[in-house]
Amino acid sequence: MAHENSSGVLSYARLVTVARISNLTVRYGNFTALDDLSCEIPEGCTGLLGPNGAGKTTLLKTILGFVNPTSGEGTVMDKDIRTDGMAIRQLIGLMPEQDCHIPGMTAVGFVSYAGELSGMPPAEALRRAHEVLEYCGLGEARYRNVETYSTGMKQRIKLAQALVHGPKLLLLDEPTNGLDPRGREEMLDLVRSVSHGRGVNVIVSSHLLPDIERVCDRVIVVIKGKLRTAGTIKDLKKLAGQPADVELREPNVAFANMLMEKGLTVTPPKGNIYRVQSELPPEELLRVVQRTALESGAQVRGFETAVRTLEEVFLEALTA
Amino acid sequence: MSIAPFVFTSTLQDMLRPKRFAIWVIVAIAMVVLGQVFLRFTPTSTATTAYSTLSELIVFRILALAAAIFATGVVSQEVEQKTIVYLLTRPVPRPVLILARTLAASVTVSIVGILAAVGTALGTRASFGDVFLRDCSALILGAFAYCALFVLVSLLINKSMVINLIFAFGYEAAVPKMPGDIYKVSINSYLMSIASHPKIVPVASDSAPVATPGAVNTIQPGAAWLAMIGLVVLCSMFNAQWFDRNEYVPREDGD
Amino acid sequence: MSNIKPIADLSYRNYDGPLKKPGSRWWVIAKNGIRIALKKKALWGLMFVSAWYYLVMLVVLFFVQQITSSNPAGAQAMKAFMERLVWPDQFLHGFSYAQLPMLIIALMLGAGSIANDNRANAMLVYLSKPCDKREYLFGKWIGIALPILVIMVVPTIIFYAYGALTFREYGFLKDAWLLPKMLVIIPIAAIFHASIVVGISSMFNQARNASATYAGIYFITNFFTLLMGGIWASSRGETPFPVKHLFYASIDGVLIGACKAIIGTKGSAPFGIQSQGGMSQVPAPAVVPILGVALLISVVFVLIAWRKIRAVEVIG
Amino acid sequence: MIQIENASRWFGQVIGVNDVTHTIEPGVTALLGMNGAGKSTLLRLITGQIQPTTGSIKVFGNEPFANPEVYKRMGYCPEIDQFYEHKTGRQFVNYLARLAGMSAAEAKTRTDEVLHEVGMADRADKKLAGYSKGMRQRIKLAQAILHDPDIILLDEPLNGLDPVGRREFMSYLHTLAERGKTILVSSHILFEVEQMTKSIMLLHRGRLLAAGDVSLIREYIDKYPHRVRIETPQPREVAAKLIQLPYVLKVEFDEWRGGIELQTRELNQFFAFLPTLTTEENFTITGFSSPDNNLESIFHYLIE
Repeated sequence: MAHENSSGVLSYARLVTVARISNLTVRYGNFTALDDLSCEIPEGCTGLLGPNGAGKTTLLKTILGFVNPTSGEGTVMDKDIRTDGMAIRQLIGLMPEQDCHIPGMTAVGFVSYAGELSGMPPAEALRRAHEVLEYCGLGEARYRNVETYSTGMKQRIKLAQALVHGPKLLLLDEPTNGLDPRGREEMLDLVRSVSHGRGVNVIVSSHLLPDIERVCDRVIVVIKGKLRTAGTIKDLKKLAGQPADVELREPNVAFANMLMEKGLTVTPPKGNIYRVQSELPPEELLRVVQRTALESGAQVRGFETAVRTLEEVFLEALTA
Repeated sequence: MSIAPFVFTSTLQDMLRPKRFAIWVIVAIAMVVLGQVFLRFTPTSTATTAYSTLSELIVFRILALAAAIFATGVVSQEVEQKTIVYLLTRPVPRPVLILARTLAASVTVSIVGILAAVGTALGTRASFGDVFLRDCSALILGAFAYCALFVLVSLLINKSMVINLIFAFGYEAAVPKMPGDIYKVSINSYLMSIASHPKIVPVASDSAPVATPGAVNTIQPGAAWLAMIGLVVLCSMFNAQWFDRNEYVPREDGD
Repeated sequence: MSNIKPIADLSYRNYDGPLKKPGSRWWVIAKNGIRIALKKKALWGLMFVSAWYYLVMLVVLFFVQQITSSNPAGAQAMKAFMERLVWPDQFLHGFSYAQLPMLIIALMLGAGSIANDNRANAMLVYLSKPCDKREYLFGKWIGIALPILVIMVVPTIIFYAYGALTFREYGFLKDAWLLPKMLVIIPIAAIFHASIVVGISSMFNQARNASATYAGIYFITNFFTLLMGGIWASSRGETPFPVKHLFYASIDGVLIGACKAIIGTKGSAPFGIQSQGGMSQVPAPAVVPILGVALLISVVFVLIAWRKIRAVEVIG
Repeated sequence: MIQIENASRWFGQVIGVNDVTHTIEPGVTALLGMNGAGKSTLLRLITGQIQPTTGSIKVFGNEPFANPEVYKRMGYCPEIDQFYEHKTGRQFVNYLARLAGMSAAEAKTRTDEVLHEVGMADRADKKLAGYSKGMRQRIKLAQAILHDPDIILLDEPLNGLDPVGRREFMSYLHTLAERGKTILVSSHILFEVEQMTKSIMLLHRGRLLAAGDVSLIREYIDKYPHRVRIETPQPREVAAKLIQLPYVLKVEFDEWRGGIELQTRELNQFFAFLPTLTTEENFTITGFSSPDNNLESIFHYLIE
């Protein structure tokens, strides 16, 4: 990953694994939050999935160096989570789930204050605060008191304060919570642009699986304090046999029957979408499908290689 | 209104829950200690005068303080922690809601006041006789009057706690001591008339500018009763009407 | 030299600029606390109110001097007045009468310091940065203690300068250590207020509740002090031993007691008024115990704040 | 069930809801809109927490403001996340059950029932202060359905629920709708709204921009150009062919993913034509889809 350092010389960071956690167990009293969990988080954008209470929050806390593990160990960017919390937090930006701001401050004041808390000199902090607020799309509103902000703006300012000190790892906890569709799209674009090609690694924890799908390359699924699944989204979504989904204008029984007569496997439709399985390459299959449609008086409105949704992947991991 | 008793008892339970109420028990115990100390160091005073002094100086202040605190629990605290939504969207008529809750606050404050009075009486070894009983009736009446008034303030003003505290500590402490007939516009004067404490050893003081000798309280106890009951009734009627007609929605940002 | 492009890339870039080492963050926090405090206009008003005794004394002394110097017959009266005036006691009064305004200033500066952070989840911002609990608490504390210190020290020094320049022949400099002594007690008062208010603030998530609690403690203990003073005065100072000590068992009392003990006076009536044994003349307590009590209370409240701020519970 | 007639509400000079007229019938209706579009204000008007400045709102023919008769038959799940934190979930629900006028015994059985229905029966005896966001949502839902109301208003009920919880919630919503309840749900998550209902109300800057069945609205906005994506290894050839069609307005090449994206005014005619490309002219096409064909794009068309 190439990025320019302050002297303008290109340098190549050899960071391949952002965080490595091995056999980590965290207990609070009788409650085991993480149970002998091992995982490796490579660079790029990783989605962290799991039902409520699965230990996602504890994992984030662990990465921040807040938790004293009962056993096991972990490193974040080659720093030990048990002893090097401060150094780790210097490299991490956290965007928490809850609203958080410092009362009585403007957005610029707040973000530059956050920068100063991370050790930036005041002048640099202020300059950088303006820059980061620009990225986060807070235009003139940056001179307003944060307390008067709407939900969407509060989300942006949370991201801005997490980015101000130029973290190498960004932890985003439910970044799109409470955002309206446009706000969500902008937030996801922003996260994606920051995490791809800018040397910032991102871990996103979210219940909204389509969001994860949009920004992340990989996911890890934590259930009951254990790692259940990990891998790239592309691989996880693949379906055996690569069937195709055919969308018709309206459901048509004859169409399905005729396809089956031609020796194709058709699963019962969901609404007006038929899943068709065959040995043919996609373009050939399409020809067959379209001919059949013409014969049966159906109109094909969509034809795509079928995949599982991330939700199906997740639910499967949950019941496995 | 069959729901009113439940609103009353549940609010009362909430206000009297041990964690919240412990502090007032501690205050009452402190009054026992204070009574002992006072008695030991003012050999000239009798049990009754000692009790009266402490009651007038401290117990009635505690009453006003408790009223300021518990009265905010009736409405404004609910608005602030936004839980008012749950109360307002139940099939409970709003006048019933506020009157039953105010009643619960008044009862709680009465209990706090009487507890402090009992502590004082125990500490000063005063008898639980006439003076004490008169005090109790004044405390109960005072609790109702303060609560009704403070609830009214909290309905009208957003951050009412400060105003109520200033009223309880500043106004109620200063006005009864003012010359002329001004003292008649403070609740404390009427309560003192009902309590009719025996003459009290004046506490000499040269560092508290407000501690002037004070006017002679000429309010008749009967008139005081009428005035206080009138105040409670008027305030409550107003509260019920006002609360029924106005919106109590927590401000939310973003929408 | 090389990679200057006609159009700059203004999309996200990393920050690679200088970073300060941990250990200096407390000052950032303190500075911010002070900055927010200075925005409150009421604070400036309170600064004058807190110095009211010194201001009134300055005016009184100035006019007494003007009138008597232009009218030789008044010189005798002036002499009598000056003889009645105990100089160290003027500082004691200045200090004592500043306590109530100081309480309000402490509340304005400090009641919300941690409580507001609790309410707004700001702890998340602080503790997810390379900034630990120690620096957070110390920064908040300094941000309250320092302004209080300045607000109390400035009028004291002005009054001292006026006195030292004008009233040397009336024995103003009799105690050469008076100013250093005041400069010892004022920081103690600042520490005391700042510690208590930080501790109380950490227990709440609304500044108002913290204010009410501290004000409640202040006034209730002050009633107690008033009562003890009344007992002491009405018995003409002959009450048994504990009363004159219990007199100091309040927020004001501890500080006034400490001030009396350090500058070595038992006090007198204000403005040089003649008085025989009022409440203002309760004898001073011993230095070590009263300072011990003041510091112990400060430490207890700081410890409360320390326990209330929890990094682990910050998320989730 | 709910009749809104020319209702407007403003706060000082800020307008929350502007001249909304609509009747909400039994079944699930989704309330959509950007942040600040007035959704919560509308829900508060219907729940009678606030009064309309002008116009009127009738619930079962009654004005809802401070009207116990209305609350007897209405359940409301507010957006706020505040509770009596020192109470347990069970105590909280039980308290509200009593306030709804149930006797102690009745409240107890009903509390157990709803806690079971929202899947909180095993965790209800912990203090609310320790609840996660998902548990809080479940408790809020429990209190909304407690007294078996005929109208249920839900403000962002899915916020903070995990995917499993969302699924359960949506299927539960369907059973409620089947029992003839009137349900109004506000939500931002459009793909979930799609799974919940076909009937929407879209608010924009306080105005009611669209209301009714999604498919009707979609037909209505058919005059807008539709996008179609075509996956093909011969993008330029396919494009050259398609650009000749009179109803194709624009063709773009997708450099990043390959393939082409075009806009057409006549979706029907376009898809009727498309098979000729593969069956008669022998172009290689591996897939095609209309990315607009969802609620999200309708939403965007309408508010932009």
